[in-house]
Amino acid sequence: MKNVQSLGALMEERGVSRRAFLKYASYVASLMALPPAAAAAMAEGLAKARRQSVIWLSFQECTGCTESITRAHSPTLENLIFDFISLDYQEVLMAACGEAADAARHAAMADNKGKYIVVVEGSVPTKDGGIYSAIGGVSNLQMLQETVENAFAVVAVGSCASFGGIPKANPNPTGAVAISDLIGGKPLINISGCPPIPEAIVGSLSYILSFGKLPELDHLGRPKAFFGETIHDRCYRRPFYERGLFADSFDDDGARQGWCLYKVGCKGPVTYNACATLKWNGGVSFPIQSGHGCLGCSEPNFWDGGGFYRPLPTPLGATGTVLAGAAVAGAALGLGASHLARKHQKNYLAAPKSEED
Amino acid sequence: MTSSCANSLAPELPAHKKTGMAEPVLREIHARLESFAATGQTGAIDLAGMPLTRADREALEAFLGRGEVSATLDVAGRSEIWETAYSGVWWVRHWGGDAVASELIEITAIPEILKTDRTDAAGAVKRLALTLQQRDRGSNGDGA
Amino acid sequence: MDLLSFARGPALTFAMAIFVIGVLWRLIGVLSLPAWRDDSPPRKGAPPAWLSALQAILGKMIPHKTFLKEGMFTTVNGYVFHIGLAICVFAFAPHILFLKSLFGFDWPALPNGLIYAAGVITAGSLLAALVYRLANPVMKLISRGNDYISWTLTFLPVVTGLAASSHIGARYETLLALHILSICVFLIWFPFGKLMHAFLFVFSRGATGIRFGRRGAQL
Amino acid sequence: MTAKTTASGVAYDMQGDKPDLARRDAAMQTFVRDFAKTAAIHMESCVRCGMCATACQYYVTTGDPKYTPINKLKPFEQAYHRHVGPFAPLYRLLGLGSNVGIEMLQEWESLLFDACSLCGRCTLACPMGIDISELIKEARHGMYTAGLVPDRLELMDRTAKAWGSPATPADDFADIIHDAGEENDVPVNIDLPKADYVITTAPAELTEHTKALTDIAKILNKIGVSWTYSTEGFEASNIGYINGDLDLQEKMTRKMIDNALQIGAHTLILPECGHAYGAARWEAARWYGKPIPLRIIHMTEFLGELVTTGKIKLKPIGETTTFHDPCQLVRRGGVTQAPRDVLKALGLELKELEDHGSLGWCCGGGGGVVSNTRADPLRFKAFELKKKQVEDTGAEHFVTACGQCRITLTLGAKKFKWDKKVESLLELVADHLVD
Repeated sequence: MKNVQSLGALMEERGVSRRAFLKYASYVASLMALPPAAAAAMAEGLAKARRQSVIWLSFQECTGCTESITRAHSPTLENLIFDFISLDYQEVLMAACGEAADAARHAAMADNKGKYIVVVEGSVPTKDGGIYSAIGGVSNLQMLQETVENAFAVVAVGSCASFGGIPKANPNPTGAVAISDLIGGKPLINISGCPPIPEAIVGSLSYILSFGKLPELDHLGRPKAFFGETIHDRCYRRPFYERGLFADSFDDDGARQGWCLYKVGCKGPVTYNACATLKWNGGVSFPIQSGHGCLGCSEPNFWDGGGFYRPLPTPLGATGTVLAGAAVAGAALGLGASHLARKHQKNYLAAPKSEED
Repeated sequence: MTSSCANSLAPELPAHKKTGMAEPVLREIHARLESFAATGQTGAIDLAGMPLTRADREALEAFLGRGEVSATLDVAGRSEIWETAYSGVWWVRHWGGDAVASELIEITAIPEILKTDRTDAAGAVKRLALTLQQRDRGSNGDGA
Repeated sequence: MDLLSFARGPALTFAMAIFVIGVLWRLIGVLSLPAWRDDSPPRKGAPPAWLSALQAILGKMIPHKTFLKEGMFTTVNGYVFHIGLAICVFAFAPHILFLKSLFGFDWPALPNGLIYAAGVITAGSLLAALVYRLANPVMKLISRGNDYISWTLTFLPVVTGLAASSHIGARYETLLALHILSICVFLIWFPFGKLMHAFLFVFSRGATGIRFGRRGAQL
Repeated sequence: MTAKTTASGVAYDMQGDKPDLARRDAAMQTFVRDFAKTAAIHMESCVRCGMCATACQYYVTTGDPKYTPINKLKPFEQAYHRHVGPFAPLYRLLGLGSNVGIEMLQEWESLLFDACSLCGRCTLACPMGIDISELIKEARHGMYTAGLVPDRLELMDRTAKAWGSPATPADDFADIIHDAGEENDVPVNIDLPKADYVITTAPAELTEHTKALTDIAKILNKIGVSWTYSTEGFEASNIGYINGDLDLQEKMTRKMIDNALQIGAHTLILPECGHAYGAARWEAARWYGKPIPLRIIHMTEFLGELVTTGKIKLKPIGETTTFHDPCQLVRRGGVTQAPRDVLKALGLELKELEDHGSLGWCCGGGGGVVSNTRADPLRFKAFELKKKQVEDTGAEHFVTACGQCRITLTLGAKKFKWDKKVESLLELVADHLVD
């Protein structure tokens, strides 16, 4: 058993002091907006924790989520996570392949029964027995169920795993579903986004490591620390929204002035994520800062929201034809009603049906 | 389209502009320092949690000034820690690579991270003993 | 499907369809009834019917001074919430986008601060109207279920709109969905209750305008 | 005929011996028949704002909310929604808006007849432009067929049917004219086979104001036109119009017009009577069924024409006066300027009432209210409004142009021991003709 030592002891062997834990904890606490005092407890928890076995499953996905977490921008800090966890199975990163890789997964599951964390990237096809995505002849569905069975917790990374994402978008040919639909009552964290913000993955995993429990989640299973506020609420262009200053196209004066992108389809008001505060690429920018509206990628069904450039207040669906039909129906009913009224007037005059009061 | 994609076209709340948010931070520091002086209750303020611009931080830093103690840590990247001109008010800046990863103001006798953990000390005891043993064995050998 | 997509999608489409059906049903149902023919010779110098109708439609905007002695509150408060509603509905950027998606053209919006203020004033004015309706013996006597339903369905979009814009009570997308759903109920009720006066006032005033205009009488 | 009270203590009269249900159905039938486009639009449009109450003299002077004009239409409104409105099938299917009951009709009788003079002030107050007064007139049709009108009005109705006038048998008409001619020493024409002008009368002239009969004769003689009174069609006050008796309204209309056409008149002059103007000038063509090849004008219009065209000259009086605008003539008839022209020609300085012209308060007795003794208390209440406004002007004269208004106001003055004489515009003109 290789995971018996505490992380503290493990790091000490490498000549890294407890100060590293404190610094890391201070960083994560700041990310997750925990009170600074929580950093000490977190550091303490981390130092005492065993090295966490993590099994990373990749299903119907694009590997963007893996790309996101491996491109950390505070490498000295964020990369510590790879010291704190034992990434026992990760198809993109692991050296082993084929049966050896699969053996590693099974070994990790056996060694850490009930303790390992399953990270899932991608959604799972369920149509036709789940044949649309398989690894070594094992369907994603089978692999998920088998791996999750004795896991401590599941972390769905990215919108595909969290909500079904693009594979689940209309017409969803593979019958893709979110991980939450397949794992019964297993503790689950959804870290949505396409891709998710790396700090959100790191922060959430660290929290579990330190405190041995899941962070506080919203109603969609997302950590409130990262998904507690909308893009719109924290957007630096918000004052323009309030003043009614909008870009009407991507190439007009409003766009050049950096005005609010609401009219060109920004989904910021209904999208919960930390892009506006943590930003991307080490705080360089985020979509709105780069001149494009938020796509709402961390929300369920974002791909079917009626179009990225369709302003939020516009109705979804083909209203034009429906309303034309309604107009014809209304006119017909109106003419019918007046015809009926005249007929009724005549009949009623001929012989009023004595009605009850 | 390509030309209008440049970042420079999208202005941000100018980093050089003061928002006045440094003021409430100073009030909080004062309140916490008062309570530390009176009861020994320590506290910390995470500057990342405040909507401060770069100018705000610079103003805050300049206002608090530098005191007698400063330290540089080389752990998981670099960290800078100094006591400000106000005793008991410490500025803690952690770097993660080239960027500031977190920045705190601690109101305490000495920031926790500067103290040596006894577990580390225990490890050091072993390492020191081992080193001494190796040295003594070596010098003995030399002497033999 | 989440609540917001339901509200923006099927609910809104359904509500708008009912609105269109109901409005045309009621308007055409009434306007296609046969009219009495008026063969009385018009007074010499009487304006043409269309002008009489137009004069009545516009002239009736301002009540005669003598009716304000007792009708001041009704008139002023009525103006306040009608103008307030008009500002909220037609001058708020998101609403303009909604209307643009239906009609294909837009117009400049007012700053949100003004809209919020108008919304608060409108809500207050509507509450005052309700209190007046419940407290004034005349209003109480002549009020029907229709009036209270119409009041509620007008008030709800205002308060859900204010709640959504100020994030009070629930998550924004939930509030927004509730706001849209309240509009849906409003639209569905609109043609069947007194809210329909928004269309009917033209015909109602116009008809009396034509009758009075022919006689050379002042409306 | 029986005078009764409803369970809630409201007095009502009832004619005939139809069972309750038949009575109710008769009312509903007539309500339903009356709805055409304009009435339907108006029934759809009420927003229940209560502004009409502020316009109604019976509400304003009593403060009783049941006198709110739109409330007087409740049974009519229920009939509309149940049988005519665009959603009527839904109403019947879902049992919405219960059918009108006999008790309701009984209770509403006094609201429709005692507490409404059809003055139409509410129409001007309605922000939706609903012609409430017209609707009340239509609702009276159903009440009449149900046999639910005040006995006094029904009596007038029967009299008019029997005599051709509610005031006097047609047989006596010629005598009344001759007597008046002798008494006032004015040559009169009656039953000439041909004439250009036919003069009609209202009950007021045939009973209390007989001098009016010779006043117009004097003026017509003066301008030298061919004119006549006519036994066959003298009655212009259309009691059917007021009572809701459409058969009578049509009959009276046809009789008067056919007679005038037979005489070959080009102009029919209506007496100083408000409702006569509404019935003959604006509604006659509807009952006549086609445009009427005859000029129908009100006495006041006629006088106005004579003074503005200079056909008559008047001796100036040189005092101040105020003018009571008869509702049917001014507010609902459009004759606002003519009486003012005549007053000016009489050299009277007009001191307008606070509410005048189309906004003037009703005398309180129109629409049959003055004939309906049951309504006396309400009528006298309403009179106080007018009295105050007249006193506020400080004018020496108090003139009007409607015999019914004159009677109502005189009764009011008597009741309150107010020594103000209500004068007739026609009489003033006749008395001040320059020879």
